Amino acid sequence: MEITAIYYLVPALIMFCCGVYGFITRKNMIAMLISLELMLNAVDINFAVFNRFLWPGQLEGMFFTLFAIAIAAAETALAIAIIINIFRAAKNIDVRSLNEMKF
Amino acid sequence: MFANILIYFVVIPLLMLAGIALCRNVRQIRAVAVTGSLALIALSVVVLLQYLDLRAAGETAPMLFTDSWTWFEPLHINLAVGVDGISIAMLLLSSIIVFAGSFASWKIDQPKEFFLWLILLSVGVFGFFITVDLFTMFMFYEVALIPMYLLIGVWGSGRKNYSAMKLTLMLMGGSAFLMLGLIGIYYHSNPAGGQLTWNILEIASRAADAEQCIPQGWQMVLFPLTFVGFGVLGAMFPFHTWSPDGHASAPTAVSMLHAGVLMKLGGYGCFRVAIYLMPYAAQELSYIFLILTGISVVYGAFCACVKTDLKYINAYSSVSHCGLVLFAILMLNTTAMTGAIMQMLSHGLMTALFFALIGMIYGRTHTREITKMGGLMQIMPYLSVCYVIAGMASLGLPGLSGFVAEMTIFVGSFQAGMADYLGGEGSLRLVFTIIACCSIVITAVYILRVVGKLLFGPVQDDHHRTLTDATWWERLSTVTLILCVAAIGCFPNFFNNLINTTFSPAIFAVLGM
Amino acid sequence: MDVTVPILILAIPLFMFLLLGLTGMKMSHKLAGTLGTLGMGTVLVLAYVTAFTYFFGGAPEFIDAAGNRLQYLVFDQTWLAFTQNLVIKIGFLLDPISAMMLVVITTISFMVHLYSLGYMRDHHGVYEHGFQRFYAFLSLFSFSMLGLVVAPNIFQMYIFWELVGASSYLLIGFYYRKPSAVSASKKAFIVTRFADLGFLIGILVLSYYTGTFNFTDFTSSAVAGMEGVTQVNIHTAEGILNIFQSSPAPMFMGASVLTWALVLIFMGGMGKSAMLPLHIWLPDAMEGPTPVSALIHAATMVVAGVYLVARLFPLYLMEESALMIITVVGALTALYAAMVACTQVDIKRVLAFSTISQIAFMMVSLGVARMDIHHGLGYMASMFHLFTHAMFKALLFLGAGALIHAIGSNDYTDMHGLRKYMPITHITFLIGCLAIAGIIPFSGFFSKDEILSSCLGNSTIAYVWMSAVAGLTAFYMFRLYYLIFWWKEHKVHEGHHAPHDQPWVMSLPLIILAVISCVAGFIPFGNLVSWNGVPYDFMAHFNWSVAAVSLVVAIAGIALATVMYRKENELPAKFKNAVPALWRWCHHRFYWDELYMFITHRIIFGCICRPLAWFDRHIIDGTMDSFATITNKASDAIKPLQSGQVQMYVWYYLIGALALGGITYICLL
Amino acid sequence: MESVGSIILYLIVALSMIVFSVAAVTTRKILRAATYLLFTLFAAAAVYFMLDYEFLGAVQIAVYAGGIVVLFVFAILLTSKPGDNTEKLTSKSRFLGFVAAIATLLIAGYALVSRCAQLFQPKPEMVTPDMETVGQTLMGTGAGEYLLPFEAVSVLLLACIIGGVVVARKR
Repeated sequence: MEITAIYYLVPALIMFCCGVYGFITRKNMIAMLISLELMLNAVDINFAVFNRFLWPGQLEGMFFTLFAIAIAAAETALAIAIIINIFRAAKNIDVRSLNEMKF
Repeated sequence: MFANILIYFVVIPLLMLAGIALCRNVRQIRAVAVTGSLALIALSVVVLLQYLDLRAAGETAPMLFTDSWTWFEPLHINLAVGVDGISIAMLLLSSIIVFAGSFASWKIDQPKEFFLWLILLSVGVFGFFITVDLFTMFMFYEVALIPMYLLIGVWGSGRKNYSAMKLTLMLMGGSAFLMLGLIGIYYHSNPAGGQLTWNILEIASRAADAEQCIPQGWQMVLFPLTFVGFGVLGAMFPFHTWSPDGHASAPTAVSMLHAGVLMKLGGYGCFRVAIYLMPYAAQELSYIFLILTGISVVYGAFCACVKTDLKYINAYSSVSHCGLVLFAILMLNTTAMTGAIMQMLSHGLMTALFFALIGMIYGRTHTREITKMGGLMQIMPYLSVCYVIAGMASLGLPGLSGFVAEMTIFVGSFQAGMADYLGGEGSLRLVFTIIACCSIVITAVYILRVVGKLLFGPVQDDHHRTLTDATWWERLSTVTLILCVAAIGCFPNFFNNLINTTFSPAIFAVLGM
Repeated sequence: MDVTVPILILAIPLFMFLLLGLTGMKMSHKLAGTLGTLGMGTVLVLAYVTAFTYFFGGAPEFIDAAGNRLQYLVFDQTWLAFTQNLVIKIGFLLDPISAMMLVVITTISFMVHLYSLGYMRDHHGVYEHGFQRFYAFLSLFSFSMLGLVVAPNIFQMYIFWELVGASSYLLIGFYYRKPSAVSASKKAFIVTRFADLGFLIGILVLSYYTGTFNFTDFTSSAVAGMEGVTQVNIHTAEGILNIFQSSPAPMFMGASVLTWALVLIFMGGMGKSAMLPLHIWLPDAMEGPTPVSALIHAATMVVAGVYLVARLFPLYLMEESALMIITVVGALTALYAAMVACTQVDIKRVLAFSTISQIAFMMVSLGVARMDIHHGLGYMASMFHLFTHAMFKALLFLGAGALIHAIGSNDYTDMHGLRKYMPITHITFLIGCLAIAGIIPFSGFFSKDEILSSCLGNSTIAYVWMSAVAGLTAFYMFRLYYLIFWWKEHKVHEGHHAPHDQPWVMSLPLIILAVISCVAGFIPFGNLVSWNGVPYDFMAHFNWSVAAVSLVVAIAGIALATVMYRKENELPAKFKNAVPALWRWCHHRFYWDELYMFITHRIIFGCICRPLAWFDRHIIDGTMDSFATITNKASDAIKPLQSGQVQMYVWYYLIGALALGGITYICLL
Repeated sequence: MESVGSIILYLIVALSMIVFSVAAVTTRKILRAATYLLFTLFAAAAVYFMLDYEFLGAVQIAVYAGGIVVLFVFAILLTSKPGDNTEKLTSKSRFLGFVAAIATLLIAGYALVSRCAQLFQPKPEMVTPDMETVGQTLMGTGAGEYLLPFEAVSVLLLACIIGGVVVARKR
């Protein structure tokens, strides 16, 4: 059995779908953030896989992943700061209670 | 740049803006406003005299004092200026009304902000009348429009938010059409393949040439766009409804400036852009707008007959009178067009007078319902006499401006109508001329109705008996306007010559006149 | 001729108007009144000098070698140039009728100025409120009327026509606190404005075809060698007719365009001269002060319509159908007004209707005049009647004013038997009545006789009809006379002074006018005024049979009035009960006012204005508002999409992304 | 043909990735979700190693597993009491989430299937990028080199630090 690109892509896709599912269903903001990370990782994997299998001589996919990780880290840090701030103000982190910014 | 005299029409108001911004009390603000508007009057008189001198010296260019400074090179946008008799008449009118308007708003709340916006508005107005570059013209047009929203919305009365919004949105809607039209004109300004231009004079100089004018197919598209665009501001039926509400809510000086000058921007624009640049389409399509404007003449008058709010009555009468302006422009006949410009002048002055008086009466009685007032002649004779004079001017009493303007329009329109009729080209013009003539009767009805109810008869409300007559600044404001109305009415030929020498023969060659 | 005098004739009243109007409030009443009267007196002298120079000076520009009167343009300044040819000029045309009108206007106006010095104050000598304003308006009116009659072109006439309308409006509404005066002034202005619409359109038609506004271009030809001098020439009018007939569309709706133009112009005259059906404003105009009624609504302004037709008379001669219309309108109006005058209670209204009727006489006289009937006698008769009528009607009105001033009421029911209390008024009023009734040798006899002769020349029907009206005139005037001065003894009410004659400023005009009414008939009018300037000796053509018949008719009318009204008796009541319907219709002026009220209020206001205003507010404005409403609604509808719920946004994003993906794939397939 | 070991390794990695990611979004205990996420991240790191991107795998473990998850845990501990369950999902929201996931799966799955031929190519040979290559590429300015994004990311991180401080600061 040859492990080809599809073998990596399918789990990544499932992971991504889990992320979608989680992001839509969960109301807890940290849980949503976790789902978000799942989606990000799924995409990262795709980048790496495509790079490795289709253009093995180059490093674009890898570096994209690298930067994505860095940005994800920054984003998560900031998001968590915001969440904690919200928690201070609203005493919970339910996303439904945060619709003050509509319209 | 500052060697050209015309630029000062924009510079002076800008200086006034700066001056008012630096003022610290209402006294200084008044001083700046009055000095500035006096300077503007002086400037327009100087321009008028120089213009007459140059014309007398045999200057035959369509516009004088022309100059042009590049503003945005890639799109050939210039600040191009130039005036002819019509623009000078309009400049005179504007400066007089700004002057009278500053006196009419002597006691306004928050004077600093008010005057800042008011002067900004007049920057737009003056800029509009001096430029001959379509883009710059449009820019000044917008500059004149926007302060209106704030002036009505902040200093107005009644349903001011609604009215301000309505007025601004409708005029903005009009200027959307207008902008499309202007851009269209720009892109077809030189079908022969030369450099595109926004300059009215350049485009107009080619308008008589079938090869080089704006292509006829495009004229048929662009003419309605520009005419409707300016027509909205000129209160053309059915786009006039901003006018009653807007005027009813606006503070006195704004009503004066708006009805007196801003509505003239519409008529002036219709003439200067729509007809001047696209004479072919003007001839082909005039019948549509002739019907609309003909309707607005009688329609406005009929509506004014049953209104009971003074400002509404006057706003509808403005619809009627401004309809007459556009109506006469569409006759495409020198006499009628001269009449249209005279009507602009005349209506500008007398409607400003009306609104000033209404503002003064409203400031005392706190009502504008004619049913709640009566016998004001006994209480405030000065204001009442002025009101009667304004009314007489409006219904066309000889010796006041309304008569000469209307008669010029009727004579010109009738000539155009008969020429059509006898030439077998249908009797539309003739019929609508006669319908428009009927407006003189209806005008008399509503003017006398108001005068009778408001000024004559017994005093309706005993609280009014203690009211005072006009103060000195109010007297100054009204006297200025009355003098101008009478000047036009008594010496019309001066204005007539000033205006009708400027109708370009080249354009009328296209129209077969 | 020097232009100073004509300019002064126009300028002095205008200056007085401005002076009194602007500074009157600062002046004392007496000063203002005196100034006004002096100003008018100066104008009177100047006008007399001008007229005298014109008629009797014998200068070559006024009268040619054959004795024909010429028209002389004293000055002519461009006022407004519409086109090369269509130019409104302000000028001064001196010809027989304008010279005659100068005399009439200044005389009556001066009398009224003088008279008002007494009239416009109460019994204690306190001046009425707005006395200065009154004199200012009188001056304005005099200016406008003088400008009207000397107009050398039709547009100047229209300008001053409007100005007299406005000054009449101001003077009728002089007592502006009285609602009835306000509505009367409004009515007068609007009705005449409506008529002026016709006038204006008529001017436009006429000037379009002929390319000129000048009267002399319509009717006269230039006299060689003298600038500004013209003579009435029927061939010029024929030339105008030719212009119309050779135009591409000489007919319009079955009548020739020239007829249309002339009838439309006549419509303006109908409005000003209160011809049926535009007469309704004149009786109401009596709300104004009585001197004003005498000046404007009896002697001068209301004859402007007659004057207008006379000005264009050669053109009217070209279109007999237009003259026919004038005759019919005039005849109907004469009878109508005379019938109504028989039943009115308010003495000023009786006089108003009598004015309408007499002006109708003048109109008929113009209508029946032809070149071949006694050389256009009707024209001369009309002008003659205009002249005499102005004098005796002003006399009657001023007399009525004296009565009203003394009694404090307009109704004859409050008067009765005044002949002993007010002898001067009595005598002068009687002279006025005799003059209007047409008793020899008072002036009305002569002018009315000319009119009737002219009618006879045209058609018997017109003659009989007008004679009957003349008889009716004698009847209602003497009815009025007897009811005021006889009928029964006057009862002096408790606390009232006995009525007495007026101060000399009021009596003097009465006496002067009475004298004029006595002698004016002997003026050789035909030598002075005729339609084409050719002198016409009417004494040589005097038709004694017509004169005798009219005298008999007049005496019959007077006799009937004497029988019915000299002493208090039952005859009037019996008569009234015999023909109740007729009496009621006459008393209510044939319900014309009600008809007009119905048309204006129900139809124009109710069925046009209000629906239009509603339409504007709800349909037009509603449409405009609905754009805003639709935008608002749409934004409200999509607003919940921005719920602030992040997960909803994810949904939208997801759906959008998936849809985009799907579409991409479909497109790639 | 792969070695059996690598196949087994792959199976373990793939299975743990699927299982833990499903678990991470379905568990009602938020701390557990974070833990499952950690495992998923490890699995992803393993994938990188299997693809010969060792540096990437190391970064994944260091940054994600070492940094982010710790942040998560801190946040969870700060915002919820131990033993707290998150709310129970309604069937409607679960259904909706399911639909969304399935729709994504279908569309993306279809994309995969339609490009099957390419995706079944065997793994080509590749020299594992050594640290020097990575470093050069990251610091170079030529084509296919990433100094500018690198600097941009560093600015971003700085901004993020400041932002985090500002946002979380006690007022």
